[in-house]
Amino acid sequence: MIFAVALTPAVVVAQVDQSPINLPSIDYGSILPAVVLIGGALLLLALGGLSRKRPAPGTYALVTIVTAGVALWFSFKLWDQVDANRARTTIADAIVVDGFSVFFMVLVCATVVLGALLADGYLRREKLEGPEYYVLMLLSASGGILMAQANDLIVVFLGLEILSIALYVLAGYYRRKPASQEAAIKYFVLGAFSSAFFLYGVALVYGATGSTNLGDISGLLRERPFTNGVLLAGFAFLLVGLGFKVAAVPFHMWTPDVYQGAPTPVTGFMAAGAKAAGFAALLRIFFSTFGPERLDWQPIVWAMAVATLLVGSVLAIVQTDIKRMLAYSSISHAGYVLVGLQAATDRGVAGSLFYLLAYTFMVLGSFGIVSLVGRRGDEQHSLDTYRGLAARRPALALVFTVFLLAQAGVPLTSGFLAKFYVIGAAVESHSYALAVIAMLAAVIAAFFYLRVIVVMYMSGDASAADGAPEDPIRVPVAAGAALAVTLAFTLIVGFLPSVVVDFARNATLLRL
Amino acid sequence: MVLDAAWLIPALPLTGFVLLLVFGRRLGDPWAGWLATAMTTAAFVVSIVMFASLFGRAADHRSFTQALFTWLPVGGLQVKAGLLLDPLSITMALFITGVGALIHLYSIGYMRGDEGYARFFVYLNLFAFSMLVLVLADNFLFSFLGWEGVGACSYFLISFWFERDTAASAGKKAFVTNRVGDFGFLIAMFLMFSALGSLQYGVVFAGAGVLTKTTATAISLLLFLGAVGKSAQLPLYVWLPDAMEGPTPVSALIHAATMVTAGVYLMCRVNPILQLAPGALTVIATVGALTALFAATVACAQNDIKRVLAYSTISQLGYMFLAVGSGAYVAAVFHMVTHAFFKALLFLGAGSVIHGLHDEQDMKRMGNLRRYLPITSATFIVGWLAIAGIPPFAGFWSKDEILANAFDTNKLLWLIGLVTAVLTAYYMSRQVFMVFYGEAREREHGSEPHEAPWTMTLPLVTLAGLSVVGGLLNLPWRSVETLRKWLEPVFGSRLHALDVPAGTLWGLAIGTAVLCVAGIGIAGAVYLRHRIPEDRVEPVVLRRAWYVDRAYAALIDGPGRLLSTWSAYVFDLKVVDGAVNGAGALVRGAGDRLRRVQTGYVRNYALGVVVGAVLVLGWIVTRVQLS
Amino acid sequence: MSIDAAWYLAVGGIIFTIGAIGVLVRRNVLVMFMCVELMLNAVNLTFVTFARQLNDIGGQVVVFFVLVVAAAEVVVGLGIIVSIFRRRAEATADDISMLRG
Amino acid sequence: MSFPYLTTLIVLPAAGALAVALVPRRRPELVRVIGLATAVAVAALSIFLVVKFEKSDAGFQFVSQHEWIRSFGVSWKLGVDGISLFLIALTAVLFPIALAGPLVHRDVKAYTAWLLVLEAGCLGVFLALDLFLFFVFWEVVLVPMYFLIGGWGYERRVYAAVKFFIYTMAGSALMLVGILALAFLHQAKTGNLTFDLVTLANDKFLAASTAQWLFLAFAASFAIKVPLFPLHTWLPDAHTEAPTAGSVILAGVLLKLGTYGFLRFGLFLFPRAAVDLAPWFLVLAVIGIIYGALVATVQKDLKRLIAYSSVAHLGFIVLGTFAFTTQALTGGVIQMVNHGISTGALFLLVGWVYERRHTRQIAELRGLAKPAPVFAGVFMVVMLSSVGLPGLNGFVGEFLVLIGSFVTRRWYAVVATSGVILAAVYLLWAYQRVFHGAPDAANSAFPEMTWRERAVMVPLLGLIVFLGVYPKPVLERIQPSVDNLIAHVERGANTQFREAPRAPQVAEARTGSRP
Repeated sequence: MIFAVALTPAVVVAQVDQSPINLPSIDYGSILPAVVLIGGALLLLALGGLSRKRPAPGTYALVTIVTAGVALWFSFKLWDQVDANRARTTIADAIVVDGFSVFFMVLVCATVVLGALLADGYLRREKLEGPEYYVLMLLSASGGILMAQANDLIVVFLGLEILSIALYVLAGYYRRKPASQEAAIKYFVLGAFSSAFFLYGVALVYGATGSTNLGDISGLLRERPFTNGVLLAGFAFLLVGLGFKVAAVPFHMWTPDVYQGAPTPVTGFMAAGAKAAGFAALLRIFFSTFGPERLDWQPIVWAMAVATLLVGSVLAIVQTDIKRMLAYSSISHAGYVLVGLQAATDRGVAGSLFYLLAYTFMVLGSFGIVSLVGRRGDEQHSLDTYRGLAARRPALALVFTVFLLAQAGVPLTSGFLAKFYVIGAAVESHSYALAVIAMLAAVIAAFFYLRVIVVMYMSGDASAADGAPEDPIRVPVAAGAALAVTLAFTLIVGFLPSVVVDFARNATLLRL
Repeated sequence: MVLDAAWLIPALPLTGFVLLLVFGRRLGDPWAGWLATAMTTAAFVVSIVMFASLFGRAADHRSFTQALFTWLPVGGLQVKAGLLLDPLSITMALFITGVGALIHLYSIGYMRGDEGYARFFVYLNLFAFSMLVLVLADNFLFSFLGWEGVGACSYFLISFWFERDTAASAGKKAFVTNRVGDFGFLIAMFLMFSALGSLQYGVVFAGAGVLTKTTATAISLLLFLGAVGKSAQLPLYVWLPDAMEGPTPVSALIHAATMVTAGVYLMCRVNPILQLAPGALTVIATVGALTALFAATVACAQNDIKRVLAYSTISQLGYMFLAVGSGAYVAAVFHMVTHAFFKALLFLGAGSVIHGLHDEQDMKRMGNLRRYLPITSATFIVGWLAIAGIPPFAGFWSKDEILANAFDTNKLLWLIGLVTAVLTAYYMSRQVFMVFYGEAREREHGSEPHEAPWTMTLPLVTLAGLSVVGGLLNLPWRSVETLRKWLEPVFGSRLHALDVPAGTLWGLAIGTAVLCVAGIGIAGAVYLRHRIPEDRVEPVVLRRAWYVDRAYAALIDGPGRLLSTWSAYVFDLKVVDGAVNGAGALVRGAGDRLRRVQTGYVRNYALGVVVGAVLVLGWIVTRVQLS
Repeated sequence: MSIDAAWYLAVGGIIFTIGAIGVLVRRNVLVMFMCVELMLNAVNLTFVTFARQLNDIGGQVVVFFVLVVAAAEVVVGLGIIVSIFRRRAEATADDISMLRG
Repeated sequence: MSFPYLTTLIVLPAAGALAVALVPRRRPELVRVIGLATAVAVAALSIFLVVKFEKSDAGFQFVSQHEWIRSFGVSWKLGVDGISLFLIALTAVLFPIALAGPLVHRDVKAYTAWLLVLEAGCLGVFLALDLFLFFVFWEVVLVPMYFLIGGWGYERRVYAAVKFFIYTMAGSALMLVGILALAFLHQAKTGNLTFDLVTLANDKFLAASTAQWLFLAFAASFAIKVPLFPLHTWLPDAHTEAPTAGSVILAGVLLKLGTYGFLRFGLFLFPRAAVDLAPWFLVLAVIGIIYGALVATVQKDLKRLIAYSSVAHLGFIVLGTFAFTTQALTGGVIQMVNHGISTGALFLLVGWVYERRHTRQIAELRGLAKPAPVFAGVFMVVMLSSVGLPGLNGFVGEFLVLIGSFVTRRWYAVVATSGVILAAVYLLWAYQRVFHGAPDAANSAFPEMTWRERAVMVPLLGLIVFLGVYPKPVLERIQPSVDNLIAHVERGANTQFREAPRAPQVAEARTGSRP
């Protein structure tokens, strides 16, 4: 069991020169969500492997959703605990249970639910049924949660790998499609490459501080912040590793290819879940742990944020493949989250969290629609496919429009508040230049979101390029539900955000 | 009390306007005309009543203001729609409504059968209303309302036959040129407000004392600019000759009798301010004199029966400004009134000629018409003698008074005035001889010229009568200077008091009259006896009106259009908008360039990662050294 | 004789760099993958060295995890690579570049 | 608490839009009815507000405030004062006209819905008293207008729509940063985070330079909306390509958002900065007046011509705004209303010309007054009001602005006045080319104004005349708030603006004996 493994190093670290070895009490309650997800994964494997006749269609998806639902429920339980009696670390300080980690549990679990809903119809349409997809999704989700909960760089590393390895496979899940394979191989090679950097970073930090435990490290730094070359180099490599996961420029180059090549629901899951997990680790390590050293890393993050914002939006403008375009746009979104981090204030981090939450729903919705419009073969992703969509499928076009406008940051959508939040944080911490650049990036970004809308609504000839009538766009119930949820979230939070805003704020404040 | 009904004077034509606007088409020809005429006549009657009751008062109580409603109340600026009845304004109102009524009557016949019949009288009544507001208003802004109103009406009426491009452009030209003058009027009002805090005639004139000489001069000259536009003086006269594109009654009413005299009225009205600006007075006198001469010279070489009269109007208006400039306000008003009589008469006569000849306007194609148009020619000849300054006709007296004052204030300007007088006699005689005497010229349409209906001849006769006796208004004997006594309260001490021995005055008067007769003689020699070939005395430069129009086209119109075109199609599109689109193109270009980095090769992506790592490490190194 | 720990770190760094460069310059996917493994082992070396320096067992234990993870990666990675090369006979990493821009 | 009139004012059209969206596509007539009914109801409500408005009260009235996003210190706060009152009325009156005037045949449902959303947005901007709320509406307005231009516009509609959206969004991007900076700086000083306009309204707590930067951040966005001289190029494109209703609303309402922003936020929030930077905006305004007129003169397309005339007219408003005198500011406000009416009417008429002749090219039109005298007459009246003929509404605003700014900004006013001449030039010339002359075959068949069209024009003409002859009821409601604003600016910038001397209002005393 992975998490069982996960504990031991911490044990050792915690109890050097002490015999006899007495294992720490393992507080399963604190890691229940992850446990549940993995349990669900195993259950699915068993189901797939043991049941002789293949189960009714949608069973796997159902199991996944139930699992994720349960995990979600447990996460909220944990939230109540945290709310009641502060944050705490357990299992020999290897795991934290604080608002911050719970926030990401919720986020990841929600992603799984929606991901499953979207995947179900897709897999059937593409004749890819089978438990593996869901198993992998659940596992990588558990990895993500682990990253959010980790209080030890090694645990972070493990979580990272669990998350990634599953995703490598998912990216290549559409075996028949060369693009999918290419995505898998690229993601895999580069992923491994970057995690090597991350690991090297861990090593250097370990060397400099004598511990991989975030709590110890921050304690150490808090009493005497020191700029020792090794430590800083450690930062640098950690930043590279995590920057890769969150697709920050210049570690972003894999993103467009992989997002484009991978099966669309997978892309959605990657864009939402993986990014969130990456940021969970990034925020915790840099904001909480290396907080005292912020003067050393803030400028780097500043530069990364600017580069990410601009490169993301500018490159998106020239794309003609919608998936690729959304990939670039997700890069520039990462830029905004970085803006929050750069502020390095509670408001900043809260902003980042809120942004991630809002973004998750927008992006899942968007890719959900893309996967529907992609039709059989998941091929129809050129902008032309969307020509006159409004005429043929007004509802679908309208929903997509909402998601696009939300991503552009138009008010009365969650996207606007997210931008408002992070920009506010930047302004509050007097980094006006960054704020202005971010807003201008938003303007550039708006341009290509509008382009899609133009194609859907204003390039008249609905008949032209009308995706072959014998192959119309079908919206399965599950996917429809997913879209409804994401849409509702985007709009409701856009108008009455207080609940979610407070969620993000408390998550930040109830941080260890 | 009677005067409280003053508001009726403008209200009646306004009512007419509204009624015609709504029912005009249904009333149609001729009832629409009769309604309009009735309204103006009624206004005339009311004016008489007002005049009577004002006359009934003691000389220094002959002023009455009536506030109708508050128009623009903003902070210190409190503009009311109010009327001011005093000798000056009521005099104006009288001859405006009087002459106006006659011309309305005339139009009933003249416009018969025109498809725009009702529309014509709509405009006419609107004009009457605006003109009355102009003269009766008790503050500058309300006056300005009328001022612009008459401008608009003249625009409508000049381009009344809008299907003729010339008419359309003439209307536009009139409006725009007037706007140039209005610019002056507006700035003048701004100055007065920011200096005195009010636009009320009473308040402004009462407080005028505090104005510095410069301000007073500025205000005067700016107002004069307005007057120059409205009264067609140099250099803004250019619109008036073209304005002849309008129906002839319009030319008579607006471009001879009433509207064009608004400038003179304004100058008389603001005499308290002019008094503080002697420099301005000189300018006014000079401009007036020069205009008079200039227009007279041009009139000598025109062949269009109406254009001659148009230039003559300009010239006569010049006289009035000469008078104003010399401080002889009464003389100005006097000439304004008499001129209204005989010039309206001349225009209407010309109109009936044109009417009789089926819209023939070229005098070269006329001649010996007195055989066919007895009444018209008779009345026209009266008008001719009046304008030519032959005693005892009205023109003689008013012109003489102006010249006398000019002689007293500025000899040079007096000389110009004298020359103009002679020229006037000359070109008017030329016109009369060409049109009514000599031998009949060839006419393509054989039909005999016919005399006009009574609705047209009655006004002619009436006006002819007035042109004969008009002089009685202000005979140059202290005891009978009626008009002067009447207007005294308005001008008071600011009126220029002649101190020229009576003998000299007689000499001047007689001398002028003799010279005018001489002018007629020369004209006779050329156009009756043909002693001198006509084209010798009609040089092209005069026929082309000293090429002023062409100069305007070259100096203002051309460059202006060039500038506009440049800013619209070069600057705006290429530069301003170019920058905007350029920004977009820039981003797109950057995208295309960055795209090449995304080669699709794994190793390049890995390189990206490494480069990033190196950069970050580089930064780290600097930090380490720092610490 | 004793060698200063710094040397071990240096060696680790060098090997890591070699691995990284390998990924950058080699075309063969398998070789690239091996280079990644090389990097991971360089990291292991570093860990061990630090562990020695700090005289803390934790660093050494980490190595095991890394090895496990590496193993897992190998499995998955090879799986993917195989599934690709089942359809393409010979292929270098650069041939896998249909997605770009 | 009293009935939430203002909230209703915003909710009503939004609800209407929703209702329209629920009507089945194949019932366009029903859609039209609902849409028009809603718009008329809103108009009625706005009129009711004008009547109920307490004219002596310079402050905000009908204020309704509810907490919205606590942790941002954002609240749903609406209010009306003399400055916004008539802009609201204008908006509420123009929309039914825009709905009823031009006939749209394609996808009536979406069209109507978007228009109603647009109305809600515009009203929101004029009503909002919370910077956040204001910004929300400010941005929301873009979306429906974008769809209207892009969906129902003419040849280059997509280009125009995108240009409009991006250009204005670029401006508001800066404004958002400005808003946030202001709020947080205020928080740093006072400790409580709020976006409440009134609370933030004085830049005493800001360093002079900071205040100026913030002011510029706001101004950037307003200047684009107005539009001020170098930032105007989106306007002609948007105006020309937009459907008639779009143009009417663009000219009538949207441009006012910018000038209104200057008054309500620029001057109110940063009095000192506004005074310090006034010269720059005055220069731009005056350039705009002249430049707009010059460029308008040689336009070939009627709509483009009117668009550029708007640039000129809006210049007057900005001039008035930065002259800081009662007359100028009051004039500016009423000029906003008047320009909305006149230019709105002009676009409506041009739209009808296009419906008849399918061209807006001046060169292709000629002598229309012959076949359609009434049409020509109406056009003439509207044009003269736009030229600023006394007695019609256009004059009131222009005159007040000029006479007011002359007191404090003499030479700017003089130059601006020359713009009055140019206005006559381009409009009369255009009128002559379109309506005068002898019509050729294509134009002699030009249909006369229909009764529906007359019915639509009547209210506009009525307003044009009424506001020209008797603007008192409007002025006396605007002035208190304007005086209030000026006093506020004077306090903030601790200066004293020059005023024209108060003359004794006893004209009669001297001129006349009134028994």
